[in-house]
Amino acid sequence: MASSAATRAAASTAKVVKPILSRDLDEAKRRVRELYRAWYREVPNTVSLFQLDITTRQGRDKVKEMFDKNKHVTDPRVIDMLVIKGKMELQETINVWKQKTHVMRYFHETEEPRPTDFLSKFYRGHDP
Amino acid sequence: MLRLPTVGRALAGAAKSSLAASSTVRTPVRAASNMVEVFVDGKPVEVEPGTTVLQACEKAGIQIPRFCYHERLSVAGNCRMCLVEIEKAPKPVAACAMPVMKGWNILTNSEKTRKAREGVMEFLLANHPLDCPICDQGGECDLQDQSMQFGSDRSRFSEGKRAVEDKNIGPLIKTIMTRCIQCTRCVRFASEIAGVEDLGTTGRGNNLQIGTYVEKMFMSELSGNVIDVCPVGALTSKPYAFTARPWETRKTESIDVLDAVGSNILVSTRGGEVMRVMPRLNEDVNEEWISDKTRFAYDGLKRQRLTVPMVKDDSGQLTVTTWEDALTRVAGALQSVQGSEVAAIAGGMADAEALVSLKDLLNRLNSESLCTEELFPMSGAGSDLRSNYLLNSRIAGIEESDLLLLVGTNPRYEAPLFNARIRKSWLHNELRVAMVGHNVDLSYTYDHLGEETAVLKELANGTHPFCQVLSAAKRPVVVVGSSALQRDDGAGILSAVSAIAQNARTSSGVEEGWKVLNVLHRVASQVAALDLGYKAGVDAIRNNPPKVLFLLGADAGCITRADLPKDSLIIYQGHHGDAGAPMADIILPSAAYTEKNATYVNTEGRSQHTRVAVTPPGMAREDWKIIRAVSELAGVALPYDSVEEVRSRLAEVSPNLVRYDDVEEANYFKQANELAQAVNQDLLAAPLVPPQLTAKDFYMTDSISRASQTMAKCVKAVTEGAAAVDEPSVC
Amino acid sequence: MAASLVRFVRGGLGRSFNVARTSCVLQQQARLQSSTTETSPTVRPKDAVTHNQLAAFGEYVSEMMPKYIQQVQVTCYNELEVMIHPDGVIPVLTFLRDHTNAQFRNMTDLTAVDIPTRQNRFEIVYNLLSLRFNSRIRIKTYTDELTPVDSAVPVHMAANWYEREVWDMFGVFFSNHPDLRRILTDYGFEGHPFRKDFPLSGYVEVRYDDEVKRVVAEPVELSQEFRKFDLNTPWEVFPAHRESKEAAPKLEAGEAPEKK
Amino acid sequence: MFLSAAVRSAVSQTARQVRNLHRSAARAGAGGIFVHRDTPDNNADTPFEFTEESKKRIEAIISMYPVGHKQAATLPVLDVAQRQHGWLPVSAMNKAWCFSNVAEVLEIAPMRVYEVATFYTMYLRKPVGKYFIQICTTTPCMLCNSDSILETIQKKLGIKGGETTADKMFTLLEVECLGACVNAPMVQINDNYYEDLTPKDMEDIIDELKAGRVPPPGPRNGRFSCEPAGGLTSLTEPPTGPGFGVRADL
Repeated sequence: MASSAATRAAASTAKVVKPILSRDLDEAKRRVRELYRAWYREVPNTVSLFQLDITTRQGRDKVKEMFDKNKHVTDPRVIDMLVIKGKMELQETINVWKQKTHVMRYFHETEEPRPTDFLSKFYRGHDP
Repeated sequence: MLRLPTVGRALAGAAKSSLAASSTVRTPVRAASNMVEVFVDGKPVEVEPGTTVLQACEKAGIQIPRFCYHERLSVAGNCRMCLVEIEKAPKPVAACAMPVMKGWNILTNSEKTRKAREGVMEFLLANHPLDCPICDQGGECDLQDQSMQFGSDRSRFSEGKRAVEDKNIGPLIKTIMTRCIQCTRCVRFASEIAGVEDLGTTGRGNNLQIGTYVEKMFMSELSGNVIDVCPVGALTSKPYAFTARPWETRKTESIDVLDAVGSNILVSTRGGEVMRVMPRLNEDVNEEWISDKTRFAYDGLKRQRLTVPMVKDDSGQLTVTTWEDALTRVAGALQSVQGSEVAAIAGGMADAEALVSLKDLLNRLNSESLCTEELFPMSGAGSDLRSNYLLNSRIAGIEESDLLLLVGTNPRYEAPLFNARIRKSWLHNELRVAMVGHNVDLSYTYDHLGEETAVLKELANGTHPFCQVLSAAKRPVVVVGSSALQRDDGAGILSAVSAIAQNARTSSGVEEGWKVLNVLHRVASQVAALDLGYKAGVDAIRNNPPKVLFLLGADAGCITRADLPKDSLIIYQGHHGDAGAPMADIILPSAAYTEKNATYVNTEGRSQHTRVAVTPPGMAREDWKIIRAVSELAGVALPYDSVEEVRSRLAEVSPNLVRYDDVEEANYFKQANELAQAVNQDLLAAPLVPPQLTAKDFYMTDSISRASQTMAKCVKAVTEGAAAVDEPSVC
Repeated sequence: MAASLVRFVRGGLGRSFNVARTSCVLQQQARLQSSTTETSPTVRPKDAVTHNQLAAFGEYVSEMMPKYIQQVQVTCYNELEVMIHPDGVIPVLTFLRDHTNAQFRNMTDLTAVDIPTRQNRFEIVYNLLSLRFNSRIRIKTYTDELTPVDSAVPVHMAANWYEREVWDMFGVFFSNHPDLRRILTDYGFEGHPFRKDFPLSGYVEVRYDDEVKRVVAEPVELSQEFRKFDLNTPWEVFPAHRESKEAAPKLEAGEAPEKK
Repeated sequence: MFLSAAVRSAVSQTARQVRNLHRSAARAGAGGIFVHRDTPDNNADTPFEFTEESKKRIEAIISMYPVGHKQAATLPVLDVAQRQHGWLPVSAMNKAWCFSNVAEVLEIAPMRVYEVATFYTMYLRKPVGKYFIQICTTTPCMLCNSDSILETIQKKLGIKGGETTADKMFTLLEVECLGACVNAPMVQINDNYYEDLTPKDMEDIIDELKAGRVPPPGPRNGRFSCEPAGGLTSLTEPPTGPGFGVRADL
C-alpha cells in the first residue's frame, strides 16, 4: 500500500511534494533510528509488564525483524508514515493500551504454514 | 398454433412468414436492394421487409418494453406495452405486431409513446396485486422493472381489484393467478414449444384467466420453462417458493449433466446451497429452455450424499473413516494385485478430467480394462471412428433437415431439448418425421413405420415403402437411440441404420458436409469416455472378473457382487449413495456437477465445462483429485496437480475435449459404414422399445434425480394426478 | 437534476460583481416563499430562491478567498459546496467561522471519501453549520496517501475525533493534530478499512485459542461463498431508457491555486 | 347542503349495491366462474352422446369449412351439442372435441374447445330449465319499466335472477342489452324474443309455456316487428313505380 504510493510519488517527481515530517532522507533516517532506539529500550519493560513468555532478546529480534521488513523503503514520506505508525504502536505498548494478545500477534505463534504438496492440500480441504 | 395440414399451410403461409416465423425460422438472406429503410428516433436502419417495428428498434439498439412478445413464440399483441408512436400515424401502434413500412420514423421515446406506455402500465397494474414483497418474482419481475421505468409514480385506482383462483397444475409450477396479466406467453409456450395444449384462456373481458379449465396437470417435460417465460409472478417454481431472492443468490454458469444434451444452465446458490437452476442461452444446444429434470432435480444434490470416506469393517458394515485411511487402503489394494486384475467402470455422470486420470492411473498399473456402463456395439468400427457415436448433425442441424428418421429412441424423454428442436423444425420448417420403434407421444406427428427390427432390414435393403420418401429427401437425418444399440443385436442395428443413412445420403445428393447418421446418447459422460478410449459396456469385466474394481460413479447397477469373485474389492467413488455405493468395500465421496470444474462432452461431441457453484459437502473432493491422491499413495503419482494440468493432459489424449463450446467434426462415415456392413449380425425379433416411454419414466433416471424429492413427487403426480401431491399453499 | 448550477469562479478573473446584492443574502432567505416548478410528489421540489441565494453567497465567498477556493457549486438539493485547495483548510474554515455574514461556528461532520481512480484519491469533506443563519455549507478538499492535510482542530475543536477517525479509517495524516492515533480499530490492526482497496473480509480473522489461552489473529480463510462478490445490480433492464445523470462535478486537484 | 349531499351519496351507494356494476360477469347461465368444477350433474362422466341427427348435422357443418380451417367448426358443433342437451356439460365439450377429432378434421386440443365455450356467454355451462328466460334490464328496457316485468316473473315463478324453478322448467336470468331496444321491454325465452311486454303479457306467456304451448314470438302490442308503436309515420303510401321523378324525355 505504502509502496504503491511511493511509486506514484516517484512518478510525479516534478511536483514539489509536501513533506510529512522530514525534509530529506537523512532526517527521515534519524527519526527511524530514534524510533528503533525507543523500541529497543522499551522491550524489557514490555516483556515484564505484559508478562510475556519470551525473552528480551526474542523481543528485540522481533523489533529488528519488523524494522528490517521495511528497509527497502527510500521515500522519506513513506518512511515518515511508517515511523508515525510505529510510534503509535509504541505508544499503545508503553501505555499498556494493548493487551498481551496484541503484542503477541507479532509472533504469529498459532499460524500453521499452508501445505504445498498435493496430498497434504488434498487432506486439508477443498482449496487447491 | 398447431401445424396446419398441407393445404392450410399454403393458405396461411403468408401470415406465418410475416409474423410468427420471422424470428424463429431461419429466413434466407434477401437481396440488399430489397431492404427497407426505416428510422428509429431519426436514426436510419435497414431491415428486411416484414420485420416488425420492435425488431427494427432492436436492430437500432433500442429495446421496446414488452410483456406478451417473446422472440421464440408467436406474436400475440395483447399486452399493448410495446406501443410506440410512428411519425404521422394517428395512433400509437403495437411494435411487436406491426411490420415496418418504408420510410417510417419510429419514435420510441416521444411524449405520446411515453404516455401510451404509462397508460398501458396503469391498466396492467389496476388488477395486479401489490404483493411484491412476498412474491417470488420480486427482483426479477418484468412488470416490476418496467413499471419502475415506464409507469406512473402514483395510482389513480381506487376500486377493488379482481382476484382469480389459483390452479394446481402439478408439483413443479406454483400458480398465483391473481398476479397474471394475461400475456398468454405460457399458453403459447405450451402449444408451440412444448406441444402440450393444456393451458388456455378461459372467460373473457375482466374475467379472462389462464388455466386448464378442468383440473389437470400441465404434463410436459419442458413445463418449468413457463416460469421463466412468465413476465410476472403468476407462474413460479414450487420447490423454490419462498426460499431465496434473486439479489441474494450468486449465479454460476454451468452445464447440465442429467442427460446427454448438455444444456447450458445457471446455478443460483446462496450460502453454499444450490437454490435453483435456470437455463442459460445457447442457440446451438438448448436455446433458452431446459427440461424439468435439469431444472428441478437439484434438491437431489442435497440428499443421499456421500460426505465422508467409508470402509467396510470386519462385520461387513460401512464405517466412517478418514481420507488418509481410505486412500491408503485403496492404494494398498491396487498395489497388492496384478495390473490385469484391476478394472474400472465409469458411470453416466463422470467428467472427462476424472475419466482421464482414472485411465492414466490404471494404465500405470498395467491395466487396460476401463469401461463405461453404457453399452455400445464394439464390432465393426465400434467406437474407433468418432462419427459412429456422435449426434453428427448437431442439435441445431435438425432445423436444416427435411426428413428425420428416428430409430429405437424416444427423444422426448431421452433428450427433451433435442425433441423441442425437432418439434420446432416440424412446426416451422416442414420437417417430416418417421419412427421405427415403439409408438410414443412425441408432441408432434410422425410416420410410425413399426417397432419390429424387420422394418429396419427392409429400410436398409430398400424394400420398405418408406424408402421412396427417404430417397426423395433433400437433407435426411437418421437418429438412432443409444438404447437400441445396447441390445444384443446392437451391432446389427447399427449396421442396418448405417446402411439406411448411407443410402439416404447417396440418393439425396446432399453436399459433403451434411451428416446423416446420428446417435442420441442418454448419459453425459459417454462421448467423453469413448473419446478417451474407454470400452463401452461391462461385458469384458463380467467375462474376466477383476480382483479390484473401481467404480467411478457407476450407479446403473450393471455389475453386481454376484458377477465378481468372493474376495474381490470394490471401490466406489461418487457423490450419491445410490446403486453403486452399497456394494462397495471402500467409498470415496466426490463432488457432483455443481461442485466441480469439470469437462463434459454432449451427444453432438460439444465439449463444455461446469463451474464450481458450491463447495462439495463434508469431506467430498473433486473426482480427479481423489484419483490423483490415490495414484500418489500407490506409488504411481500422476503428473498433474491442478485442473489446468489435467486439461493439458486431456488435450494430449483428445484435443477436442478442451476446445470448449466447439464441436469437432467427425467424418469417415463411408469407412464406418463399410466396417459396419462387415459385421453381418442377425437382428433379433424383439421390438425396438426405448426404456423411457411415458412421462413417469422421465423424471428419475440417475443418482441425482433418484435422490430428488421433487422428481419423486413428479412421478407420483404423473401416475396419480396432481392432487395427490398437493400441498397446502402458504400464500 | 438538470438545474444544478455550477459556477466556476476563479480568483483574479476580476469579474464584475455586485457586492451589495450579495452581502446580506443569508438573512433574507428564510422569509421568502419557495417557488416550485416540479409537480411530481416523488421528486424533491427545487427551490429557486434558496438556490440563487446560496449561489450568490458561494460567489461571494469565492470572491473573498480567491487563492484557495477552486470551485463553488449548489447541488440540486440546495446544498452549497465549496471546493478548496488543501492548503486553504485553516484560512477558509477560519473565514467561514468568523465572518459576520457566515458564522459557521459549528463543525457538524468531517469525513473522507476514497476515489482510487483520482490522482488525489481522498476527498476530505467538512460539513459546517451556522446557527446564526440556520445555514449549512460543505467544504471539500483533497489529498493522497502521503500528503498531510492541516488539522482543523485549531479552528474547530470538534474536528479532533473526526480527524482521528479519518486517520484510522483512511490513513490520511493531519499535521499539527494534538493527538492523532487510532480511534475505532483494534490495537495492532493493520490497514485502513475504509479504503476501497481494503478487502471486505479484511486480512486477519481472530479467534480464541485454547492452547495459548488468548485471542489470536490469523490470516483469513473464508469459505468460497464469502469470497466472491457479485456487485452487478439485478435491476437495470432498460439501460437505453435511463435518463442520463449529469456528470458529477469534478474536484480535480491537479492544479495549484493561482498565485497572486 | 351537506346533508343533501350525504343523502345523495348514501342513495347512490345503495343503488350501487342493488345493481352491481359488474353484473354481466355473473351471467349465471354461462357458468359464472371460468374454471370447471366437478359436480354431480356436470363432470367428465356426465352421460352425453350425439344423436344420429346431430352427427349428421355436424358432418354437414364441418364439410362447409376448407381444409386447414376446420377448427372454425368448433362454434357450431358446440351449438349442436347445446341444442341437443339443453346446456353444455364438460362431457359434451369433450365429446364435441372427440367427435370432431375422430373425423380428423378439427385438429385442436380440448383446451381450445373450453376456451371457446367459456368465451361466449350463450354457451351455457350450467344446467338451465326447459325454458331459459333472459330478461333485459339495460337502460332502454329499464326506462320502459322492465323492472315490473322482472317482478312479475319473479312473483309468478317464485325464483330470483339466476335461479331455476324446482320443476326444472324455468330459469330466469337478468341480462344486458339483447338488441331489441325498439321493442322494450322484452325477454328472450330460449330462441324467441317476446317484445313490448306488459306484466299481463308476461303472465300469459308463462301460463302458455306452463301449459306446454309455445306462444308466438314478437311484439305483444300488435305492431309488426319494430315498426313505430303509433303506426307508420313515413312510407305510408305504396311505393311509386319506375320512372318516378325522372325527366319525361328520358
